[in-house]
Amino acid sequence: MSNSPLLELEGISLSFKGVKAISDIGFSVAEGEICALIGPNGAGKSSLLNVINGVYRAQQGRIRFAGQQRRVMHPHAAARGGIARTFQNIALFKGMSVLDNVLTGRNLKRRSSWLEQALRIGRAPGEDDRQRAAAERVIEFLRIQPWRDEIVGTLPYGLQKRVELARALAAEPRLLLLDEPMAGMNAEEKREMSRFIVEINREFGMTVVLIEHDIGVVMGISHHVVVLDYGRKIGDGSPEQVRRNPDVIAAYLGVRPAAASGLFPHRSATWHSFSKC
Amino acid sequence: MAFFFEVLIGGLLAGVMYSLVAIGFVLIYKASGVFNFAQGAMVLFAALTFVSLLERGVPFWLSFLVTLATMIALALLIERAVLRPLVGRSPITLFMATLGLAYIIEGVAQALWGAQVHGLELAISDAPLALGGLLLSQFDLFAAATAAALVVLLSLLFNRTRIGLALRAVADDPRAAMSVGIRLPRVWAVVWAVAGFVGLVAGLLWGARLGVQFSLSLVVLKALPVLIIGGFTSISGAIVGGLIIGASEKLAEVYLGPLIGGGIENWFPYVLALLFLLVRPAGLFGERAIERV
Amino acid sequence: MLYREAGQFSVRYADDRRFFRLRQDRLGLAALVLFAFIGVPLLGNDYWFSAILIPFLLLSLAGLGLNLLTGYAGQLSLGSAAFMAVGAFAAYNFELRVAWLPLLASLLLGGLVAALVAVVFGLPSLRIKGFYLLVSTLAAQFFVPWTLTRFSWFSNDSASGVISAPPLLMAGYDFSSPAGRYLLTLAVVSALFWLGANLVRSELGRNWMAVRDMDTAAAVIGIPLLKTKLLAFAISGFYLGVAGSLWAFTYLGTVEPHGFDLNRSFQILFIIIIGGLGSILGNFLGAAFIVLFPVLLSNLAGLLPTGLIDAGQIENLQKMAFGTLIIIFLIKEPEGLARLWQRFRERTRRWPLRH
Amino acid sequence: MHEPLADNLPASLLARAHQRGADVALRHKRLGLWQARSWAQLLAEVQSLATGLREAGFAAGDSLLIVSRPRPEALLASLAAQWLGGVAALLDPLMPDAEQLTLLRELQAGFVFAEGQEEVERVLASGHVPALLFYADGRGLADSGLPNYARLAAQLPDPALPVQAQSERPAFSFHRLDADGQVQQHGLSHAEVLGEGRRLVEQERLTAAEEALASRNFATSGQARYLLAPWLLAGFRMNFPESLATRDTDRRELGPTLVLGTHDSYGRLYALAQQRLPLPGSLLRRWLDWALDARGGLLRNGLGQVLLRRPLRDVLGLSRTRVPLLVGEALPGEVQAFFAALGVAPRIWREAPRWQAVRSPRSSLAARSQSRVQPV
Repeated sequence: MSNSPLLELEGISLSFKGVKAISDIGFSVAEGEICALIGPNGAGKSSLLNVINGVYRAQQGRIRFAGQQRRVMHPHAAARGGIARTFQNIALFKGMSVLDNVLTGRNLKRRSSWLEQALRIGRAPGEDDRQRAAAERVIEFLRIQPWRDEIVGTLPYGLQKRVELARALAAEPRLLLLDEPMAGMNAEEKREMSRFIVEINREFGMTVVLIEHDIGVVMGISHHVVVLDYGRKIGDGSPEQVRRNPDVIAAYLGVRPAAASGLFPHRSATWHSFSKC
Repeated sequence: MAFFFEVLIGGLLAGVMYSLVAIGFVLIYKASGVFNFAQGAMVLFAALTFVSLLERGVPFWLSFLVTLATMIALALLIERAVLRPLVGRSPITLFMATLGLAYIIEGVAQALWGAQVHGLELAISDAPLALGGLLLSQFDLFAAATAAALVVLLSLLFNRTRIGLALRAVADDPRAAMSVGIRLPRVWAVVWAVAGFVGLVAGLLWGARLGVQFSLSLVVLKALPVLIIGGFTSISGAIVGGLIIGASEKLAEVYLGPLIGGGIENWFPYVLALLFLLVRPAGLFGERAIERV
Repeated sequence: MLYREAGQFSVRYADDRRFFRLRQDRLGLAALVLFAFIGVPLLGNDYWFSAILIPFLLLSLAGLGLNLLTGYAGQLSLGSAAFMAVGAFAAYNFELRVAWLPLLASLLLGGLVAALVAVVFGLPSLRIKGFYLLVSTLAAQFFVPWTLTRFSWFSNDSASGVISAPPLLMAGYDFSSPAGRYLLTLAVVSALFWLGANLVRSELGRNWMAVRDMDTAAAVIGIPLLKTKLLAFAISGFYLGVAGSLWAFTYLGTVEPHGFDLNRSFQILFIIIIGGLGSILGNFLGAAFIVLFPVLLSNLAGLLPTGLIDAGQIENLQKMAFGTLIIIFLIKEPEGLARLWQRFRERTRRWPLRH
Repeated sequence: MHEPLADNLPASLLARAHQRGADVALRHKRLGLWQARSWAQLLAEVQSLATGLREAGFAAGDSLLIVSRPRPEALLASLAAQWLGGVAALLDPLMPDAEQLTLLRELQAGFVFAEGQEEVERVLASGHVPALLFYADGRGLADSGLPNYARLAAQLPDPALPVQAQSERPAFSFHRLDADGQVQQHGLSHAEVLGEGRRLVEQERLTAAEEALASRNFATSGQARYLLAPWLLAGFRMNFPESLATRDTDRRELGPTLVLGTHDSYGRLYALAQQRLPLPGSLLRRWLDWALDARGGLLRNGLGQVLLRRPLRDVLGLSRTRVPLLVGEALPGEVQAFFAALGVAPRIWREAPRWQAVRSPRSSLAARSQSRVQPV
């Protein structure tokens, strides 16, 4: 791991129509680590991912990615810089095949012009071969060969999640943002998915920032955990440190009245797994 | 200067006519998320039915009631045969379905009542009226008054009745509305029926002005820029949008026309709407949704 | 059923990139093209060339033009006829004013001008979506015919803006006979369909579909939205422009701006709805339907005793039938006739197994 | 065509490589393509592997335990072990886990080829660490420190490395647990394998033009006798599907001319067809049953052939199949009749494994200089 972090956030604040979603959050992610963002629903985790790759524009704060400082990120610039992501609600191109979806992930690797491709001349044919081969390697890595030609919209949920990860991987990013990659999966699928994430991190050295509710999984695979609550950061450190952080325990235990009012119904459930690990 | 005001006020009053058609759109869009291209066809159908009954010697009020009943029946039919099977489809699909609907309604209207132009006399003089030094069309004033009455009626309907409450709930959040027991199909049927009524009123006024003929269904094309400027979800937006379009169209025709040639009223509203869109994509009164990902 | 698929496998990615992976499909297509170029000119008569085949081919081409924009890139447009008009008048003027330009070059330049105009009206597409975009394309639909009528330069100062096709001479051959016009049309349409089929399977085609299916995600993976959308408008405009110029040159011979009115735009939209959004084959199926259905209807009406149905009623009937069909297709088969064909084909490939 | 000199499997490979070096010997569907390798390439790869194995200490008489689903690497590793005069010991990877673990523990193999992470973990879980453990699929094994197949195969081949296999020595050994949990094994010598293979090649007139699909695992002696040996003898093409899950579509794409199956594999195909055919009682199904009925008649033959039997055969990927073989147990009557009606009646070839109890299994594969698998 290099010394300067790959991603640094500083004083990020975001609000929608005056409602604060994120207030003054800063943390950094080192190259090559798996960093988990945890916290109850509405804590601002997804919004933070959206700020990192420019889907939302933070009103305040700075983002530093791969040595480049920015006020706000733009989605296209983020993609060019090497940030890929998956979405909580699966943002696949539903009318296209698995292979085509994965290929779209590689669109930035194209060099030939659209006219060359349309006429099938020049750089296009050779490049088509290389693009396809690269996409096929990702497909093989995530073991989705049997569904290569299926239309994505017809696949079951767990597979779609995998295809979405494949599309992100196909871009060969430096930073991979995963928004609840295991939501709605059964135990077996979760185990498989966390294995994929660990392998991606180890074998390609890809830095991963992920949001996950299953604390057992988070503690098992991440090197670094950031805890958010009500748009603020309340914990930041190794899984071990975070587990002992009194603020985090308080938030998850639901000491404050808001938590007891049932606004965050999954809190108590999470605590159960939280205390176990 | 007086000429300018005459043109302006004339335009504003003409704009009221656009608003009348646009209100029908807004109602349907609010309740069912459908951009109803068939609104123009409904206007044509209503006017044609009414005038044909009138020509066959049916008294005015009876014709009105029969036409109204027909429009309600049509609304129920549309809800049943088109909207319900298309629940949950993309807005574009629904829009294209209303294109098909427009074809059917136009075809039926002309097959039933023929394609010739019918004159419609509402016994309102079109003689200009001098008001404070300005010459204004009596007919336009009448139309404006009708529109105002219609808006008052609609706001009563929506703010004072149960179905109005349901409609507002549906417009706000269809899923939540459904979960509290509001039956969407009923709300849709009511709204389409009300839109049919609005279409009837618009049809009578437009018919009286232009003659009842096929081109009535093209008023839909005038209403679109109105909606863009006013926003798809606001009745007051439809009114204001109509006024803006009417006024600027007339002013452009008078002041710009001689410079670049006549007949610009066909496309001028669109260019105006386009400019508006680029500045305020959700219209003057529309709400801009935050895109959640 | 006719297929023997076993033994046809890919050893290079280029094998997968062909239009059809199966040999039987490729042979079928080759036979069809051969028949269209050689068999049809021998067998057809003037009525078929002029009244059925040429409009069918041109409407297919226009359908493809709109399909690229709407079916693939997801940008709804009601301005198709306007772009056709631009193409027709531009090609006419190139032919008229630049005497040395070959006919084919005039057609292509007509397409290019239409592409430029389409880009201008497509510019708002970055900020506005869905049916808001209709405003922009409708603006084109009203503005273009107005301009063409208003400024008589475009029609070489002819009355009411009517233009007439130049003599269809190319490389010393005269293509003015019905069969010649058919062949010229067929050649251009085939070439453009080949290009279109390549396009939608290329990176650009995938980007279009990505923008159509979910543009936020498309932006996040680095697809440049503005460029992708504008290219869709440009290429769609080019196709429509060429279709429009052929419409004037090989189909009608004389056109006026109002020949390209909103109803023509609707007609093209119906072609792709009935044929199939996002399908190449669908354009042919939809166009065939649109061309043949009225013929069928009037022939049927002709069977009835005279006087029972007059010509006006047939038109009304036709309108109702189209409207009903549109709704039925949207409800039952939103992907159109092409999807029906595709399902049939899948079934035969698995036959006699069910799945 | 048959080289009299080649009295063992590696020598046959050598002969094929000399005779038709540039021809396609093997295809493996990977990354969406049927990737082909020639006989010369295979030979080079086997020689490299053999060199690598020898460097790791493998010598004549040693066994290489292979825990893998069918894939080219497993096949070539077997040939490399045999090249060095060793035995390829095949373990069925689809056996229940517990059974495999017991076998692994009992066999104490010195040299192991495991397919991927799962298999490697299973080998290590048995508590025994082999002298050499290498794998083909490197997923999740990057930091395991184990050598992978690609590295061994990238070794510069020692051209002077002679084929040490001997005709009468065992080429393969197979292992299983009997009902009492005792380890059983049976071995197969080069001579035996080649003899059976040659008989098949002659009787079925196999040529170099055959396409065979290796979709089942290797861990049966039938596979060695009737697929591997004929492949090396006749010099046709062996094809490996992309994965077990896609074997049916892969079979349809490939259209093998030689199909080698067992009671189970034909049964599975039959069940698949039955399940996907039109529902029993439907008009279509009755017509189908009528067409499949063995009794002749011009109409039945003609119409049934064109409309039903031929397409059905194609969907199952059997339309090019010339030599359908069944190894071992006979098929139930209706299954046999079904394939017969399609014109691909499987012909039975004997599989007579002589399973023997192994008294001290620990020694059987352990290391050199201990007792070896007995020549059969």
